[in-house]
Amino acid sequence: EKCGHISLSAPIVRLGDPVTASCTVSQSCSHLEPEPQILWKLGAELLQHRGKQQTQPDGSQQSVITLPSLNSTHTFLHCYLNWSNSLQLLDQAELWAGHPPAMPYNLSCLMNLTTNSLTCQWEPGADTHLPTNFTLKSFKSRGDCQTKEDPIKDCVPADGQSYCSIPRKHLLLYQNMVIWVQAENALGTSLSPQLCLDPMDVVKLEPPTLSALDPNSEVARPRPDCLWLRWEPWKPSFYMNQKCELRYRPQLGEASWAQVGPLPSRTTRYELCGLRAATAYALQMRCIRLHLPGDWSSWSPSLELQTT
Amino acid sequence: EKCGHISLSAPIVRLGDPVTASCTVSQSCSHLEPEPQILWKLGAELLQHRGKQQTQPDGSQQSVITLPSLNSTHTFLHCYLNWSNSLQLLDQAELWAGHPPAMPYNLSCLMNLTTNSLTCQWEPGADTHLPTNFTLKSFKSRGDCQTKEDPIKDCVPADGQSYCSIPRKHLLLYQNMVIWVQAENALGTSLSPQLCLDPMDVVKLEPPTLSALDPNSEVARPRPDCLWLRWEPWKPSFYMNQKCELRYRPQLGEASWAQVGPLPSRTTRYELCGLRAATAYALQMRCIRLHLPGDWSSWSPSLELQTT
Amino acid sequence: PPSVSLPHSFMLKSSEQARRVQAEAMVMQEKLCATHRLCHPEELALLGHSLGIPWASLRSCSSRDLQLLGCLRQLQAGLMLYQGLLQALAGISPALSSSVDLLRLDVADFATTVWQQMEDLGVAPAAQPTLGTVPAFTSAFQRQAGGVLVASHLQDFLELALRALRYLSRP
Repeated sequence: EKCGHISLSAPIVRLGDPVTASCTVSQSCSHLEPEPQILWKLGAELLQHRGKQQTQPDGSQQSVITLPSLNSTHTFLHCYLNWSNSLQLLDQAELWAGHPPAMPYNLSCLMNLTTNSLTCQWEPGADTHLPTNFTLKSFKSRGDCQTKEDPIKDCVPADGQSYCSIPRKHLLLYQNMVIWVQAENALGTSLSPQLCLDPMDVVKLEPPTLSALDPNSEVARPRPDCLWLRWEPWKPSFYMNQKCELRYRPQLGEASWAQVGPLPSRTTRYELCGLRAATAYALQMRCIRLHLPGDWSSWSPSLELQTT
Repeated sequence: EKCGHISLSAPIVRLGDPVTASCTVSQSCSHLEPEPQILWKLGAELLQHRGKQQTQPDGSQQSVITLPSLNSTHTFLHCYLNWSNSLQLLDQAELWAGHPPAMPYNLSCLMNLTTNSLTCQWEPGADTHLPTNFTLKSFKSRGDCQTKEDPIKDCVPADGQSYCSIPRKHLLLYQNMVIWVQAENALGTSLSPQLCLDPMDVVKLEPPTLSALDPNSEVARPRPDCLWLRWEPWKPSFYMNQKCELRYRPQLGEASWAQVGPLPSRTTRYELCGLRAATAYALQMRCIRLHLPGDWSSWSPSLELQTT
Repeated sequence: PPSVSLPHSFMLKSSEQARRVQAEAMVMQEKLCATHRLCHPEELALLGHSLGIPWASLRSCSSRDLQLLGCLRQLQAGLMLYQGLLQALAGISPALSSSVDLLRLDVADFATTVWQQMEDLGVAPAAQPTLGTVPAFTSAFQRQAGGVLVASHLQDFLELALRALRYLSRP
């Protein structure tokens, strides 16, 4: 039989809400004291004369206390017995206060063609001060996502992280799926707005690879205002029809970029003319999926070439 | 029923040893050919006229071949049927050649007081060219390791590594244990010499922490040829009685170290005198377990102090 | 038995072992204070009494009335008792479990050291004492409060043991 036992109206409440607690001290522990007195501490603070103490039918002593407004997010409530002039701790309870989860927002996803997984990230919203679990939920769908087909296994991010990767085996490529984030803690649950997307429409496309061509092997007498180069798309996206843009500018000075496009996503020989002779140029390229949804890749690292 | 099937005298042999193989071609596959001819390839090399071919009682064709000396550590033996003038591959077998494991040597162990695990490392010996498993084996013992008490769970190192850590829960501290390494591959097993040690006698001791004392708070008129410092042992080894040595030398120039010792392992105030005035000194300290077996810690990082 | 004396190596090793266990018990107590705000063992006397937490005596080790064999037996039996108590604290709380496990292993190893020394001296009782009956802690708070009491009393127990070992080590 427990010497002392605290029971709470709720161990977790909203910040500022009241908490009611009772501490019951068994007769086996209180009988040594003629007039057993139960005392309460919240954190380190002794709560003077705040508990209503009564003897229960079974002879045990019970003190009931109400904390009008719990303002610290995590604290301890201690129940003491004044026992031959020494405070004896009989039980303690952990109290949490916080907020129900805010609605996660800014949910966005990218399909990684190297790992073949769909990584989604989101903003968790304001801190709830409580342990809050985020889960990336999704189900396969069709058309414009009005119908729910097979559910997809929940994706649980590592502790404290706001992104999660759905592995290839759970994805149905080239079909729409519905994705959202659920946030849950002891005070409630909230859902982010839903996304309706085909993983292949949110591919994280990497830029193509630019490489120089030896002018002499290209033409007999290379023109001083031209450069020869070739490029090919990022290997994992070879099968995707893409269009690209080339931009270039002298390396020195602050000239703005000149741009050429649309260009095919691969060519073994490209001649860029109209340039200044004997000048070092920086060239960059980016690509985007053709005819189908997708985002531009970032610009490639600069290829530095010198006109003759 | 298999079209063709190779069986080997042994898939793994010592480097340079012979290998005998037979290839049996079922009638269902060979009957299309009036005179079915079985051919062998070792790696990419066609073995001309090396197999003795016979018709078996059940009508199948069998060719037996002996490779006098297998000299590559890993190769493939292919069995072909010459089928209407095209070589048809019916079966292939992987052949390995190598050496039985050499005896692991230079086994040594260190007890880590932070992780509380015993890490042992060894030299694996010459490459056997074969998948070889190393296992750190041990058992609890007493006295001078003549008796075998409880066995300890095998410690299997990560692939390719020559060290393994026995976790605390498998260790019996302050008692001797017997430790050795077993190397095993398809061609045999070999054992390292055994060690008999108490984990606490092979502690990896870290150096103490040296810190400066403010001369003015120590003495009214600090002598120009003295420095004041204090030190305390490495925290995880607090409970170990240790003795220490202090060494010091001017930071500039190539003076050799002067040394003081033995010193207690902790002191709140130490006065080092007989130094040159107005000189920057580098001080280092190391410690060793007192009265019980152990190795010197490395020297601590330098504490740089300036005489006035 | 003829006058029995303890080998010097046993004195050195068991003293170091006692200090090691003492240091770990202190770490456990500090963690219980930091994590669960249970920082005053004196406030838990009544609870300890109501839980029926047994305490080990080292009466034969007190310098006033030191009996070597009795002291060894009480030291070994006490260590077994604390090993049992620490085992009963399993699941005390995630923050504490590694400390309690390490402490339990070190207490068990120290008990083995003492027991093997008694065997080597030929004074070990026929059967090794068992872990003994220990209270069943029925709540996280009881385990944590019990942990404070066990850690605190184990340090006092080892202080007495160290004093006896120092006393026995005198030439």
